[in-house]
Amino acid sequence: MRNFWCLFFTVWPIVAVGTFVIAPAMGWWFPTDAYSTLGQQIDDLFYLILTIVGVVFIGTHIALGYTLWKGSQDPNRRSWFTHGSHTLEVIWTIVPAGILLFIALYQMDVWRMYRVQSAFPEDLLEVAEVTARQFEWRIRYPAPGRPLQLKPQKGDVYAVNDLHVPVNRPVLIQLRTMDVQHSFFVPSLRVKQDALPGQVIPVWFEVTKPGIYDLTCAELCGWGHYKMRGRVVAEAEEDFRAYLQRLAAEQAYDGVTPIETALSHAEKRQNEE
Amino acid sequence: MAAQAGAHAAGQHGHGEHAHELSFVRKYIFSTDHKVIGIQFLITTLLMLMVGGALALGVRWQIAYSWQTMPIVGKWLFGEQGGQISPEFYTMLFTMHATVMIFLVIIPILAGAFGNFLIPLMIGADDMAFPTLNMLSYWFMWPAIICFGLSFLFDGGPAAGWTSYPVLSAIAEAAPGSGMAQTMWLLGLTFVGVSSMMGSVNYMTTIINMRAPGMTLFRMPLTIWGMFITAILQAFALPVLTAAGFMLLFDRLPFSIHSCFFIPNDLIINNAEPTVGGGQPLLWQHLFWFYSHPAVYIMLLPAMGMVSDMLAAMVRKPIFGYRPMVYSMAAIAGLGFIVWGHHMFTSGMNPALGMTFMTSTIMIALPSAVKVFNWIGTIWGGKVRFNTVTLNCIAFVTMFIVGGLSGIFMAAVPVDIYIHDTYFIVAHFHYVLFGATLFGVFGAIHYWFPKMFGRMMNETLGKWHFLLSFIGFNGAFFPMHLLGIAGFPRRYAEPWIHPYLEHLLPMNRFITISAIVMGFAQFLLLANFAYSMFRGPKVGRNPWKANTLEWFAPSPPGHGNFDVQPVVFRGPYEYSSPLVKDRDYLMQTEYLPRREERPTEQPQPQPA
Amino acid sequence: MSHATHSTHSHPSAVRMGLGIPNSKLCMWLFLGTEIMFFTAFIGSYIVLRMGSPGWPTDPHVTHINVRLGGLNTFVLIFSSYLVVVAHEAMSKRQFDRARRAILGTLLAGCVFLGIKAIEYYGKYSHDLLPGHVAETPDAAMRKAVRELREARRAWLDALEPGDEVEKVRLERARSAGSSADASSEHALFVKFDRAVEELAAQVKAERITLADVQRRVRELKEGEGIGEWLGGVHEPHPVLYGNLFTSCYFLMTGFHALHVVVGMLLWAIVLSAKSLEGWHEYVENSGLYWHFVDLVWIFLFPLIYIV
Amino acid sequence: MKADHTVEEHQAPYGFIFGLLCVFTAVSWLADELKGFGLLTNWYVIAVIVMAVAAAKAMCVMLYFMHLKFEQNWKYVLLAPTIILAVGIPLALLPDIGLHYYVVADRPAVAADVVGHGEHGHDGGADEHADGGEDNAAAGGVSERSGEQ
Ligand code: HEA
Ligand code: HEA
Ligand code: CUA
Ligand SMILES: [Cu+2]
Repeated sequence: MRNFWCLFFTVWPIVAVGTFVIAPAMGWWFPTDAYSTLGQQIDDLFYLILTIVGVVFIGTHIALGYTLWKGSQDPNRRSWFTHGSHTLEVIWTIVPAGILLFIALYQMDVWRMYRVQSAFPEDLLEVAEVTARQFEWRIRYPAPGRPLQLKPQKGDVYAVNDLHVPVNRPVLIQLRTMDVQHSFFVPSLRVKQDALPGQVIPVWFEVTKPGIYDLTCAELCGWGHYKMRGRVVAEAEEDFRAYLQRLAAEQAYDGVTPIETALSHAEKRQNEE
Repeated sequence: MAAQAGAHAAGQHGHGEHAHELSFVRKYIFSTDHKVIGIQFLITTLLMLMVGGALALGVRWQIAYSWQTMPIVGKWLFGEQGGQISPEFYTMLFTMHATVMIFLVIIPILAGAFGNFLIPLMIGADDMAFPTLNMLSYWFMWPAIICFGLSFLFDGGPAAGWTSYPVLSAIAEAAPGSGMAQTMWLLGLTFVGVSSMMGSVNYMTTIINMRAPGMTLFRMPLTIWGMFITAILQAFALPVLTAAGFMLLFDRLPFSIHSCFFIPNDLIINNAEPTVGGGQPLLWQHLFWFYSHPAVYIMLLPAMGMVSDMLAAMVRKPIFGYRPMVYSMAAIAGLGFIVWGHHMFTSGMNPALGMTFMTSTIMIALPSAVKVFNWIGTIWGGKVRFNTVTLNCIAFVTMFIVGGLSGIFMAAVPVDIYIHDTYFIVAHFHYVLFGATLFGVFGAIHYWFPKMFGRMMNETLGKWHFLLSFIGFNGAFFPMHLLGIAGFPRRYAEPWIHPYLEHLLPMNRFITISAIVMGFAQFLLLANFAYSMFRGPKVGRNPWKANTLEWFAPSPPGHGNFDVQPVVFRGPYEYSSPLVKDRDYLMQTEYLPRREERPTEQPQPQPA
Repeated sequence: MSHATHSTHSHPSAVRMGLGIPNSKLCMWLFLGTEIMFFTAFIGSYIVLRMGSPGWPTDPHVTHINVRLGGLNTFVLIFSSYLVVVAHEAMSKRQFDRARRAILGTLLAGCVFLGIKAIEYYGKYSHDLLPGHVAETPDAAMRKAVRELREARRAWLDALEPGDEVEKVRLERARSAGSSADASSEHALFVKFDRAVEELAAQVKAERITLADVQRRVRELKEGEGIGEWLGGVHEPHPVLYGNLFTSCYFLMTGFHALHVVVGMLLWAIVLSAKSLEGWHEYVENSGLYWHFVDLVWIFLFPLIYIV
Repeated sequence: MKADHTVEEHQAPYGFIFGLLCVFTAVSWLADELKGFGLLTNWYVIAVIVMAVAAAKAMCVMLYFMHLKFEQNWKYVLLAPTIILAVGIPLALLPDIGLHYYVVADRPAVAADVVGHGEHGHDGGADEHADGGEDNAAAGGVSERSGEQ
């Protein structure tokens, strides 16, 4: 019986580690690679921590398994009478302290780039204001060629659950909410930020690969929390421009001029400017 | 002394004279005896564990088999909705699941049940300092249970998660149907707060002032240290939550008069009039986590203490590094007060705060590391017997390592940006809450059962319970790490509308089945408990041959605990001491005529 | 067994490790520690909410905060605290009558404190400075005035034309009765009022009127003979920017403090109801600690709310 | 037990302390009155004076009325962490609640200059109320002092 239990406590960590090893191959891993610059750094950090933690996990479990196995061998032995070891205590305080301090300091930079406004990239493009509400994402782009203003302006272009951003350049969205808390979560980009009632929070990211990414809500916001589904479309800058133009034209549709004509007029006007 | 204090507090009614002729009600229901109160707490919380577990199974069912009729109970519970769970109901399920588990199971089972039962016994006191207050602290749990129970009755149920973030929880329109339920929930929270408060000041007074002669602070068993530090955490952190709870309650007042601490201006909720307020929702998060982070250690430290005691007794070896164990507990408690912001990394808090909180959070792994290594050190060179108690204690250690290590991912802010509010978090806290604490509690139930009822629990049943729980538990919660990494958000009633999650459905079915296994394993525990209470083999005072004072009292101890006032001569962990050759334990109360030599390490054989 | 129990219980002389202060006092101090945290949460929230708010009403004419009353209350509480130490001292010297008198004084001081508090609360109430009721912008204030006037009209109408018909019908009836009656009749007054209300409402709706005008008109209506007595629930509109947050904090803090005063008074009432104060020394000391704490909280609330 | 021995406890000069407390109260009241006469107008000075006075009063009450002066060392063990936490909470809340790192979306304008908090001003977030601002000030909604906070 005692061997069974020794085995039991040895096998489970092996299964656990094994699960992690095969997980990527089974598709139980990140939804996609990180398609944003910061996302890649987050992933690197994740793998670093995974390695450290994996070593600690395996190490502690080897120690545990070994002591269990040794301890259960001879039922008639008398236990080792000791109240501990000062040296050991010092060692196993200092070593983890070093590791932990390293982890803590190592990641500061990513966090700073992510959140500290003064560390944001210089050439940020403010694409849109995203306003969450129960249970959808409302998007307000500035009129083509105009900068984004905090207050809605005439000519602003609106969309719902569909955020287009240019790829390969840092973009900024102003995140806010009309009602309760929500959280803007794009798994493939590793972006997450709560929308805080009463405040406008700038979120920046730089998508590195064109594509359509899921946008979900990651903060409980009521019964429909799960269905607050949107998408982020990352496309080449021209495509993004064209999309905005088109949207603007559609919204300015007067019921008479065909959209295509209106679009070309708009383009002409912009070229003239 | 207890009698005196009690008499002073309660006025002048006599005490003690009627000790032997108490009526049934006074003896078993409104008893002021700490042991009875402890057992009342234990049984209540075990039943609540079933309630919370049943709710969890509801949660699991909905995720794995969204909108399908639950077998057996579905038709009966949700007849009107065609057997389906509604999304509101799902929100209520996990909210109440967490509420029940945290406020009615883990906290009261540790502090209420074991704290009550063990503190006076282990420090050699007759009873708590204030027996009446103690009784009240149990009975104040009932209004809480009733309030929480009532919140089921109001249609939607509380709908803001156990964290109940405003504005969702502050404005009734935000979650239609949850109006009264959320208010009831807050009232319930206030009552558990009052109950814990009464308990914690009582425990502190008892531990500070009522120790048996010779029981210096550093001769106290680690269980008592755990309870003591927990009580301190409780005393400092809980009032803040209670205060915040009142503020939220006033924000929710259904009349036109209501405050607006957490309600900003100009929110348009559910097409109602824009709000007029000027309050700040982030304030709640700060105040809530100022309590709830220390609270997670409230849910852990007593278990850590109990596991230390059990492990030492089971491997017949002094605890490795007693003082470091105490200091690390104190450090966890101290650091625990300055890390709350790690729950709010993505909440829109000031990034400078984020950095501070991240550093302190990562540093809290340090005392935890000391504890883990000391537990392994305790087993090292010990004589291991795999009985139910040992098994559960080892499970505690390994599960705590897993849960703690996953905490490191989240403590790293950038990584937390991605995994916040995903199932990675769910995995983390179930590992520490169920994996660590609850396995510790299972061990403690088996270990102290003989003291409570004078009978042993059944070993075979105990081992089966352990085996099924352990396998079911890991089957259910280990894959959740992977779910989290896959970006699977928590609190989703139906995740499957998101295409990027679809391939995870089979894994979720597996989790649900594991959870059902684990759930039904708990029946073994209840059965074992009930059976052994009446049929278990009778035992003497010290069935485990342990050192601490409770084993010096009769099993079960009578009113007043000790037939002979214990006097303490040494620390609690003198197992396998060279001072006594014929046995491997040396009780704290034993007086050795020869002057004790300072135990030295040299003469002993090195571990095998 | 039970005999042994009995003996341990009735001989509390067993030596204990501990601090050497009575359990009850230790417990009271620990409890006060938790109370400090409780009020810290309130006071801390108040401080940061106030700092985080772009503005805060501090003008006493607007907030109806009365520093003199607050100062008086501070004095009353300090005085009661003094009486408590006198009582405690007297208890130590076994001068029970003196102690009883001092405790009675404390209790009375508590009553005075609550009385003054009630006056202050009434001041707030009479200006409708209640959380959730305060209009923050001139617009909101004007709309609120109209709303209140309409409510007053409804009440009056109910008295004039009781019945369960729809309000509109009754209103018509009252109007026609009023126009035909002589100018001093109740109905005529009502019609006068009704016209004023409707006119005001229309102007407010069309944003053709300033706040000062609305204030003036409401004042006139309230002073108007025969009409004024119906307008008890109508307040002259005074927008208080951030008034809701302010009143929320004000009532929260002073309310919980007052609650603590009430609890303290109950503690004193229990002593006074005892036949003899023999053996109440510890009780008086601990209740005293509590009472001083309540005083202490007020010592901080007073400058924070009333002065700063 | 101990209770019996407290008879010959230290007789603190209660009357004197009481007098002192009254004087302190008068001082903070005076600070406010002077403000009324336009003598003491700096908000910070008043705040510092009255809070210092409050702290002094608190010390008097705790040391003498609550006998802390005569207690043993446990008083430090109990009170030090409490006070640290009590001071710590507001300080920790300050960066998020007392100041805002992010733009505040929907503040009615008091007056544009009032709102600024450090680098993040009030970004025209409430145009619709902008003209109401003057009226407010006129109606005494916000006194001139609030600008300095
Ligand atoms: C008993 C309960 C308990 C315990 C003990 C812990 C312990 C820890 N927790 Fe956990 N936590 C919860 C219960 C608990 N937690 C709950 C309930 C939530 C979610 C609440 C909700 O949102 O609903 C949560 C959420 C939570 C978050 C927020 C996640 C999010 O929402 O985004 C974070 C972030 O930092 C965190 C971190 C930690 C850390 C660092 C520890 C540390 O204390 C762990 C320390 C232990 C170890 C690290 C293991 C042992 C050490 C070694 C073997 C040494 C070597 C290690 C290294 C060198 C790395 N926890
Ligand atoms: C101590 C705390 C504790 C414990 C023990 C548990 C135990 C379990 N928890 Fe819980 N859980 C939390 C605390 C806890 N949980 C918290 C704090 C949350 C966060 C909530 C929030 O987001 O607000 C949470 C959330 C949570 C979720 C996430 C929901 C979501 O975000 O959408 C899930 C999902 O799988 C889950 C599952 C489980 C399961 C399967 C168990 C199992 O271990 C349960 C095992 C079952 C039993 C022990 C009882 C057995 C009883 C029976 C078998 C009776 C059967 C009777 C009938 C079916 C009628 N929990
Ligand atoms: Cu929006 Cu969740
Ligand atoms: Cu935490």
